[in-house]
This record gives sequence, C-alpha cells and structure tokens, in this order.
Amino acid sequence: MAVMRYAEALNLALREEMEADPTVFLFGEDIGGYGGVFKVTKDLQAQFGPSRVRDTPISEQAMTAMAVSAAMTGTRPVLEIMYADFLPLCMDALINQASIYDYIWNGQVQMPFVLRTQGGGGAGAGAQHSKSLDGMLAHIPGLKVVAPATPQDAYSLLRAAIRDPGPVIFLEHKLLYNQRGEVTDAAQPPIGRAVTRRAGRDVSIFATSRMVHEALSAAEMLEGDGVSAEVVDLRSLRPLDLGAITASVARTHHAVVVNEGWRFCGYTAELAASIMEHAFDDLDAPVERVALPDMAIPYAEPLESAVIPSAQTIRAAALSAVR
Amino acid sequence: MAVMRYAEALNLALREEMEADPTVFLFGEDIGGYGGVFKVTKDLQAQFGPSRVRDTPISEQAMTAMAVSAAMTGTRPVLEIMYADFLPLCMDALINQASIYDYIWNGQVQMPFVLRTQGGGGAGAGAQHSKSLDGMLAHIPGLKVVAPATPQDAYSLLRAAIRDPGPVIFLEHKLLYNQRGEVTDAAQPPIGRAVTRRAGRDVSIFATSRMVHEALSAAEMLEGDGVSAEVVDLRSLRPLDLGAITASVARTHHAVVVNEGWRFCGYTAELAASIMEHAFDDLDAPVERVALPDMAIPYAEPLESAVIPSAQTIRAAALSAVR
Amino acid sequence: MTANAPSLDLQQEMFRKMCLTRALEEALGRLHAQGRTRGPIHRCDGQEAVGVGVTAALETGDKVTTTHRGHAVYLGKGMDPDAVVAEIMGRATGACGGRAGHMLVADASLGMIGGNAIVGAGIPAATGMALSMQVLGQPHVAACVFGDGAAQTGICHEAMNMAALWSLPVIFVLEQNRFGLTVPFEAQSSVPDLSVRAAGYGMPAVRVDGNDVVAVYRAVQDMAARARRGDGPGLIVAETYRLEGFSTSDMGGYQDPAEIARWKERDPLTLARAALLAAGLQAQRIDALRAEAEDRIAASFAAADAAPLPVFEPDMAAMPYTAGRV
Amino acid sequence: MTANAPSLDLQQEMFRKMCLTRALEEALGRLHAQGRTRGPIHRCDGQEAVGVGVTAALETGDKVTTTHRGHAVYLGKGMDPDAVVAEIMGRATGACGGRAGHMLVADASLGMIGGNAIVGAGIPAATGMALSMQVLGQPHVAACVFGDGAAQTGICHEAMNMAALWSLPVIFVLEQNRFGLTVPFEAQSSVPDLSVRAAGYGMPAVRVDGNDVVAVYRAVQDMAARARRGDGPGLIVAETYRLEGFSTSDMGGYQDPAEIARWKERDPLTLARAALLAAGLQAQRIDALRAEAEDRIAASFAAADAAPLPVFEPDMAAMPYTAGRV
Ligand SMILES: Cc1ncc(C[n+]2csc(CCOP(=O)(O)OP(=O)(O)O)c2C)c(N)n1
Ligand SMILES: Cc1ncc(C[n+]2csc(CCOP(=O)(O)OP(=O)(O)O)c2C)c(N)n1
Ligand SMILES: [Mg+2]
Ligand SMILES: [Mg+2]
Repeated sequence: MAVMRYAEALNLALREEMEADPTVFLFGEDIGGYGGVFKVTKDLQAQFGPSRVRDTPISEQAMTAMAVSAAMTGTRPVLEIMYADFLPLCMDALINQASIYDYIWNGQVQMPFVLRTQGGGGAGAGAQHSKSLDGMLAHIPGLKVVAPATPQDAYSLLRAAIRDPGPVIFLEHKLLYNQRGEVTDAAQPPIGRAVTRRAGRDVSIFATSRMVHEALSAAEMLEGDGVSAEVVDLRSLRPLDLGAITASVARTHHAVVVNEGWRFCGYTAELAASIMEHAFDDLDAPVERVALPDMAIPYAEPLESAVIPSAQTIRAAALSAVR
Repeated sequence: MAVMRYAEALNLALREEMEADPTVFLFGEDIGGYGGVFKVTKDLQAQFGPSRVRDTPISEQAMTAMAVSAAMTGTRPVLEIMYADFLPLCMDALINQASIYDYIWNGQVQMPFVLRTQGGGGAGAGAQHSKSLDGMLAHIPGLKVVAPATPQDAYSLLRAAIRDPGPVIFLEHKLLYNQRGEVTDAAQPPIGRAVTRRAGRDVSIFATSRMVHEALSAAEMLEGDGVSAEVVDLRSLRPLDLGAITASVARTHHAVVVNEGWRFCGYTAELAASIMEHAFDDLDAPVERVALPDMAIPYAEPLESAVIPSAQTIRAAALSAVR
Repeated sequence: MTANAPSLDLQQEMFRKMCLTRALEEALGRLHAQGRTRGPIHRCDGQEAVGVGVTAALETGDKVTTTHRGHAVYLGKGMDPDAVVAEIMGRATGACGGRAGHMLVADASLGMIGGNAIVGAGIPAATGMALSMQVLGQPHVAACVFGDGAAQTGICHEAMNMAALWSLPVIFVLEQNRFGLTVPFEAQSSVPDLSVRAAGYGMPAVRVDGNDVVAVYRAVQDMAARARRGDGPGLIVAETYRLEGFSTSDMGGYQDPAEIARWKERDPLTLARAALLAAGLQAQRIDALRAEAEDRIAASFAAADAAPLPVFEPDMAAMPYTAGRV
Repeated sequence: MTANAPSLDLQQEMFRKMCLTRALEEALGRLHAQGRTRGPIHRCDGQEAVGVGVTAALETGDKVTTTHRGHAVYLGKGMDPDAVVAEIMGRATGACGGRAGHMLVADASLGMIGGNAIVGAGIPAATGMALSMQVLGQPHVAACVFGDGAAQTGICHEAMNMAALWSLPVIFVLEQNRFGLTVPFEAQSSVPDLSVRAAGYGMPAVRVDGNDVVAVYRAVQDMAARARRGDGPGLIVAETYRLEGFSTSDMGGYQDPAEIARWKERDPLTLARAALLAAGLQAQRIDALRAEAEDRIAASFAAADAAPLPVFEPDMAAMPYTAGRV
C-alpha cells in the first residue's frame, strides 16, 4: 500500500474497521476533535461523528468497565487509555470482569473489545508516565495482549484485534509512533504468532515492542563480537508462540529475553520460565533476562537512560549467555 | 506463650503494636464493632476507640491512597482489604504512589503502612472472591509482600510489618484463620527469610501461604514413593530469600515451586526463573511449577477442587521433577 | 409522575415472583442451617419488591445488572427457577453450569447480565450497556440495582457522570437496605439522603417505598420512559431494609431486633397481598399464588438435588499459549 | 464569610510568588521553544492566583498536594526557586535530585507532598494526610489543588465522602481552568457548576474568582478555620482559565483565541497589581517586586545550567531479593 508512520498505520486500521463495521466505536480521553495526544485517532470524529468517536471525562475505571459490558451487548468498543501507567485504574474491569465471564457464563456472552494504550520510557515523562506493565496484563486469563513493533504489525494486529471475539489489550509505544515503514493489507498475521526479524546461529533474542529494535541493534554489534544473534519479535505476549521460541532455541542453544517492564515477576520471568521448562535440554546456559531494574523510572536524562534496556544491555546479556 | 488460632495470633499482634505505638491505627470495612468478617480485629475498637479502629465505606481505591499518604505524615496505618480479589481497585495507590516516592523523593518521606488482606480458594466463594494475586503484588518495586502460613508467623510477621519503615502487603489465607499453633514472642524472624519446614534430599518444594501445608502433605506421600522432599516456606514473597533457595537446590538438584495464583506470568514464573538463573548448574531437571490453571475460579465443588493446587498436584510435580 | 398503574395481571405476576424469591431465600436459609449450601449466600428476603418491581418495568431487549444479592432480579427478569436454584446448588444443570455460583448468575438471552460480587461493578456495567444501545440507536434501556454501600464507590461517580453527560438510557436503582455489610448506612454515607447526589449529575431522582412493588415499578417505568425518549438517566432510591444478615456467614450482633420487627410489619409480600385484595383479587387466589410459588421452588430444589454435579473442563480460550498448548 | 483581609505584607508576598511563578513559566516556554526542556511541561500562567492564594492561607504544619501543573503551589508553599528549577531541569541539585521531574516535586519539610501526575490522585492523598492529623490530634489541615478534569474521577468521590463522613480537616480546591487536557469542561462534566456536588457530601462549597489571589486566600482561610475547629472539609471552586495549552506537547487548535484574550484581560498579576495600588503601595515598589522575581528565576536557571547532572544509583530499597542481592 504505502510507507507510513506507525501512528498513521493505526489510524488507517481504525478507519477501515469502522467503515467495515458500524458496531465498532471509539472512546477515550481527547481522541475526538483533537485526534488523540499521539494523533492516532486523527480526523476520525469528523468522519464518523461524535457518537462513534467519543471524548470522555477522566474516568478510566468506569470506562474500562463500560468497554466490557458494551462489548457484551452488541458493539465492538475500542477504548484508548492514554498511558499504560493508568492501567492500574482499569484492573478491576480486566481481572474481575472481562477475564471471567466467558468461562463462568459458559460462553453466553462475547466481549470483543480492544483496549489501546501506549507505554514505555525514554521520553523524560517521569515515574508515572513511562512504565510498561506488560507482565501484569499478560497474567490475566482470557485476555489477549499484543504489542506491535512495526507500522505493518500496528496495522495488521489492530485490525485483527478489533475483529477478535474476545478482549485484546493493544500495547503501543510512545517512541514508535513516528517510525515509518511499508504497510500492506496482504499480510494478515493472526494474533499469537511471533516473527523472526533476523536469523542467527548462536543466541536467540526474544523481544517485545520497541525492544525489538534495540535487539536488532544489539545483533549488529554482536556480529562484531563474533556472535550470530537471532532476533524474534514476539508480537503477541498472550497467547505466547511457544513453538517459535522452542524452535529457535533448539537451533541456538542460548536465549536472551527482553521486555521493558520491571524484572521481578515481570514478563521476562515468564519467558525465562517457559523457555527453561520447554527447552531445558536444548539450553547450554541459563536464559538471560533484560528488563527494567526493579525501581521507579527516574526523570533526569542520565538516570532514565541508565534504567531503560538498550542495545548495549542486550548485547551484554547475549555475551554472557554465550560465554 | 500459648496455643492459638491464626486469626487470634493476628489479633494479638495488632493489639500489642497498638498498645506500644499510639501512631498505629486500623481502618477497613467492617473491622470496628463487628471485628472484621474474619474476626481478626475483634474487640480492638472497644479497646482503642473508633478513631484508631475505623469502619470505612466501600472505597478501596481511596482508602489505599489514604494509607499511603497517612503513612507519609506521621501515622502507621494498617488497612484491611477484605478480599485479595479487591486489590485491583488498589493498584494505582500501590503502583503509581507507594512504590515511587521513596526513590523519586530521595528518601524525604517514609511510608510505614501495612495492607492486610486475605486470598485463596477452596471456600466456594466463586470467581470474584477466591483469587491469589501474589505475582502482581510482588512485581511492584518498593513493596514488601509477606504471606504467613502458621499462627507463629502470622503473629511475628505482622508485628515486623507494622514496624517496617516501608509499605508491606500482608497476605492472609481464608482457610488458615482457624489453624491452631503455638505462638511465642521469642522468635522474631525478620521479613525476607524463608524457613525450612521439612528437610529432604531429593527434591526441594518451595511454597507460599496455605500451599506450604499442601506441600508438607505431598512430602508425606512422596516418602511412600521413595522420594525425600524438602519443604521450604518462603514466607516473604518480596524480598525473596534467594540464599535459602539456592542452598536447598544445591542439595537436592530438583525443584518444585508452588503458589495459588495463576501460572502464566505469576509468582511461580519468577521462582522458576530465579532458580534457573541462580542454580542452573545445580539443576538436574527443569523447575516444576504448580499453580492455578490460567482461568477463572469456578464455583461448584468438583470444579473448584479441580483447579486449586493440592498435595496431589504437588506430589505429581515432584515426581516428574525427579524422574 | 406519569406512570401507569400496573394491570391486575402484572400485579399478580409481580406477587408471584416475589413469592418465588421468598421461597427461595427461606429454603436457602434452611439448607444453610443444615450445612448444605456452598460459599456465602446473600438473601434478599424483605427486599423482593425492589428486584421484582424493577424488572417488571423493563421490556424485552432491556438489560439489567444486579449485585451479590440478586435473586429477586434473576427471577424477576424471568429466569427459570430450576436454572437459578441448580446454579446456586452448584449443579451441571445450573444457569451457568455451576461455574458462576449464586452471586454471579447470568442469562444473556433475557438481558440479565448479571449478578456481580464486586461492590459497585454493576453500575458501570449497566452504563456500558446503555452506551452500546445509544451507539447502535436501539430503543432499549439498561437498569442497575445496587446497594447503599455501592453508592460510595468511585466507579458509581464516574458512571453516573458519564451517563448524565451523554444522556445514556440507564436507570440507577439504589436499593437502600440501610447496611453495607455490617456497618450501618449512616456510618458509610456523608449524607442521610442519597437521592441528593443526583443533582451533582443534573439528573432527576426520586425516593420510593422499596417495600411497595407497585411504587418501585412505577418509578422505574417513569425513568425508563424518560430514558427511551433520549432524556438520559435517573436515580431511584428504593428504601427498604435487610432482614436476614448480610450473608449466611453473618455472625450477627449488630442489627436492632426492634428495628427488624418494625420492618417485618411492612413485609413487601404483606403489602402486595393487601394491594391485590384492595384491587379485588380474592384471598384464596392470592394464597394459591403463594402456595404454587412455594411448590415451584421446592420442585426446583428437588430437581437440583437429583441433577448431576458438573465435570471439570479447562478453559481453553483463556490459556496463555498459542494453539491452546499448556 | 469571616475571613480577614490579608495584611499588605502578605499581599506583597503573594504578588511576589505569583511573579516568580510567571517568570518560571515564561522561561520554560522559551526553553521549550529551543528544545531545551525534558518531557512534557504543564504551565500554569494565568492561574498563579490559585496555587499562591491557597498556600498563603496555610500554616506551618499544614500540608498541600497538587497536580501535574503545580509550579504555583511549589513556590507558594515556600520552596526555594533554585531547587524547583533545578528539578525541572533534571539536575542533581534539584529538590529531588532530578529523580522526580516537574510533575512530581516534593519538599516534605514544607509539607508540600507533592505534585502528582495521576489525575485525581492528589485528592485522596490530602485526605489521608488529614486522616493522619485527626488520628494524631494535630491542629493542622491538608489542602489539595485539583483540576476540573480530576473532579470526574472516582477517587474524588470516595475521598470526599470519607472526608465529610469523618469531618477530616481537608480543603478541596478545585482549580477550574475550563479544560481537561484538550476537552472543554462542558464535555466532561454533567453539571455546569461543580460546586453543587458538595451537597452530595453535606459539606459547604464556595465559588471564587480564581484570578483574584485575595479571594482565593480568604476562601481557603475560611475553610481552614472550619476544618481546624473540627467542622470538617469544604470545597472551593476557583474559576480561572488555562492560557497556555495543556503542556508543551500541545498541538493547539481547540482553544478560542477570543476567549483567551478575554481572560488575559483578567490576568491575575494585573488584578493583584491593581489591588496593591489600591491598598496604597507605590507602582515603583510593585514593579520592583516583579523585576526582582524575574531576576531570581533567571538566576535559578543559570544555577541549574551550571549544576551537575545526577549520577545513577540503583534503588536498593526497592530490590526484590533479601539483602539487596540482584
Ligand atoms: C469492592 C468490594 N468491596 C467489598 C466487598 C465485600 N462486600 C460484599 S457485600 C458488601 C456490602 C455491600 O453493601 P451494599 O452495596 O449496600 O449491598 P447490600 O449487601 O446491602 O445489598 C461488602 C462490603 C465487595 N464484595 N466488593
Ligand atoms: C488518571 C489519568 N488519566 C489521564 C491522564 C492524562 N492527563 C494529564 S493532565 C489531563 C487533564 C487534567 O485535567 P484537569 O484535572 O482539569 O487539570 P488541568 O490540566 O486542567 O490543570 C489528563 C487527561 C493522567 N495524567 N492521569
Ligand atoms: Mg446495603
Ligand atoms: Mg482543568
């Protein structure tokens, strides 16, 4: 189709799905006239009107609960939560509502809603506007959690998320919105499939969201270190594509897992545990985790860059995995 | 001192700490005249008055935020959240408030509060009143998370939690309140130390809260299987006593980890990952996880007992670890 | 107030459903005393007029959410007593196959979605359903029944503000039974009359005798008519009293027996019976309605007793690995 | 209203702090245009009278919480401009060593704890401080400044109900600047006048001209006097206007230039200057105050520029393994 920015790819996906299905509607803070603080919903209110593209008060807790019940009753809401840091306000709706009904009501209701948000550090936004809470979200049964790293996946996965019959948490990254890339509608990867972004022989690096790009940079550097690194973009945090992971580890015998959330009990803990459970005999060394240190994200530039995982920290982890 | 019930041991700890320190106060739903739905705060309002033992409206979100700020300003609040299932409502106060200030404010404030709650299944209370969200809580930097399995630890750890200079999440279990045991004030284990409940040679079982008792029953059965199991009660989920864990694994070379929360991205994921990272060379087999399956907790008896981890499932995991 | 009186037929039907609910609650009380119930059971005897009156005023296509104390709403919205009883008794034949339990029953085909045991959570749930209706241009309304305890939750505020702001077709029915769990209303609410809060959202409010099923019915009918016209939400405070403790786990000691006795004099079944008599129905017919309802519930319990327990199946849709692998 | 007029000295001091804040905001605007700020910066020019008036009415031992837009409160409560500026510029010499950033500044020694960038979170924070004061029997009060957007959060409702129920010494100052982020107040609130909500908690409310620092000061003094007497909380709606976009990331296009121009005529500094003149202070002295404040802020920026960047240290207390092992 065209080269476009990640934010534009998201906008296109929303527009196409809204055109195709009148039950899709959007709500969230500042998404209407303003088009969203990251401009993902730009011009959509003008096209679809204020009922289907709705500015909300600052009420994340009820909004999320309303997305759940609206989805049960014939619409496909797409809710924007401005920062992933505000998801703690949404947790009851996700944990005690969305996650239980499919099972406890025996399939009586469907809940096709998407909760779009963006997380991650690197923008100097401080301890309350920089977090990745991926591990917490992926812990919740019955949700799908996806995190596109490219404009193409932003487009394809958002379309798949809106069409999914169940709740999908859609994790964008504030530093990816301006990334440009080719977007076509030929490729429609289903939710739940990882993709190998770079093949390698010595170590597998499994990464999510923006960390995929850091991992690719790390792989370049590792080339210079004489280490051939494979980079796998997980794309879907839940369900996890275990088959892709074990196949890669079976080739490389070493694994590094990378996620921008906290380390302890975070998403990398599950990756490390899953890999060791399912590929123990293939592993020549323990899985290396690269994650945010277990602390608040600081504001000042030298402090923030000391905590956000980067190509350098991934490279170091890969080197200790293979040595 | 005396043999008493787990609930009585908690009551005694609260009473003693309130007598010793006039800045300690309690608040929560139905904890006053009624003494709490599990009777942990029985008679305390009569002794200390309605200002220090305060019944609240149903407002978990603000109550938790108020515990944080009250603790910053000279008191030591002990907040009761009736069920761990309601903690999703408390998450902003824990993640965006309590967890950040010590660091970002450079130690200007202390936050000595305790959030007491109880979780766990087995009481037929259904999908919204049976959960363990331990992994989510232990993910949060700056919090301590403890889970006593015996009346003695209930007493000692609650006293330690109230005296701790920082926030402590105190996880009780609804099926333990009537457990009886000897309680003395001689032993004052600090927060952060695991304890070996039974020594063994072939496999180490690391368990939390009520699962410690299931693990001990499993160890009995394993004796009949010819397997000598060591049972370690972690007691403190965060900070984790890694030294005790690695020392045990160095002896047994096999590990089973048990927690009543969901499996994926749950507390057992961290245990498995930590063990494999720090004891990879000592391990003869992958760490086995025993956890709740990733689904809503059902109501009917045969369904609920199919999902709650038990001595049987622990035994099976230990057998597959050693074979 | 422009509401119509309910027809005599409807009045009888409401009476019948209240009798069903009463029989259900009393049976559960007896079974609990025998140790034969599972988990905490929250009875609504003495409050039947709220759940039954609200649901009687709703139409097909309208939705309702309720609380952990929702038996009157379940039966009021037309659920089969067999399915409700079997669910409470944890049987495979239950409305949710025994997976949900008494607090979380739903029947989506009837728009009863559903019971909710997170206090307050039914409020945004109904509001979200009303949002769906508005987006789709449907002529329906959503109602939520919630407690005086729930009125203090943050989610109540957020939902009411959005509902009023967007003129959503939702009816907020506050079932004021004067207690949270054990703590009296006065120790939970900063105002003695919760209907005043509606002014904070610019929506109308009305207080009704929550033990008078006709009064509840009319109030809901009024609010529903407004909502269907596009005039937005309204608040109904239905004043009643919780007679039987907060749940079967209640250890008592905090309710005033004299107050209970006073409220028992205003038992909603007694009031409804008197109204039916006044409307010309014969005492015999009324008593037959009640006896039939009691038999119906007894039969439901017998059927549940004979029904199989559910067999465990994992929830494959919730599993965390692609292709359902574990 | 029984409040005293502020002394001329205090009026000058308030003017000086408003000038400091204005100079700070304008300097940040210039630096942002040069790409020299970090992260989003939320300016409060045009709203200085709120933060300064509120804090001027507080005493030593009183506490205050504020929002992501808290510069006037930081300076109002007496923080050293050097420390505030250095924090905003991410320097080791900042009030929090550069760890917090402009939205989250605190100085516990002054009771300024603190800025908060989770909308609404400052409300229960102040309420919890008031709870502490009540438990300890202290004669202090806590105030929170929060936005018209924040008034729609659930946590606001829960905190106000508890504060009023328990007569906590807390003052709720709603800084009505007519916008949430880009969405106008009218599209967020179901009522045009938020002061009506106080009746839902049985607490008094007053609307004041939020651009008149003396009016704000008096309203807070009144409410604080009540609170210190044990009569509980109160709500002040301070009506003002956000002149400079929601933050430095604002892409504009939704505010009405004519409206901005109208509000600029009622600039709080202009009004305060006129009041000082009317009170007999010489124009020269007033202008000197302003010039001094501008110099002071310029010096703070120069000092921050020269100050070292912080050096990373892990937060050992937050680490998850016993004995700080990683
Ligand atoms: C969020 C939450 N907090 C606490 C509870 C525990 N709880 C169950 S019922 C109840 C009282 C509810 O009072 P009200 O809303 O008036 O309903 P009622 O029981 O009177 O029908 C409480 C506190 C809960 N289920 N959910
Ligand atoms: C819980 C939460 N939701 C959303 C945001 C994003 N946000 C930051 S400022 C703001 C607007 C706040 O409006 P108001 O409370 O009126 O304060 P003002 O900016 O006008 O001073 C929003 C939505 C946030 N920081 N926190
Ligand atoms: Mg009640
Ligand atoms: Mg505002």
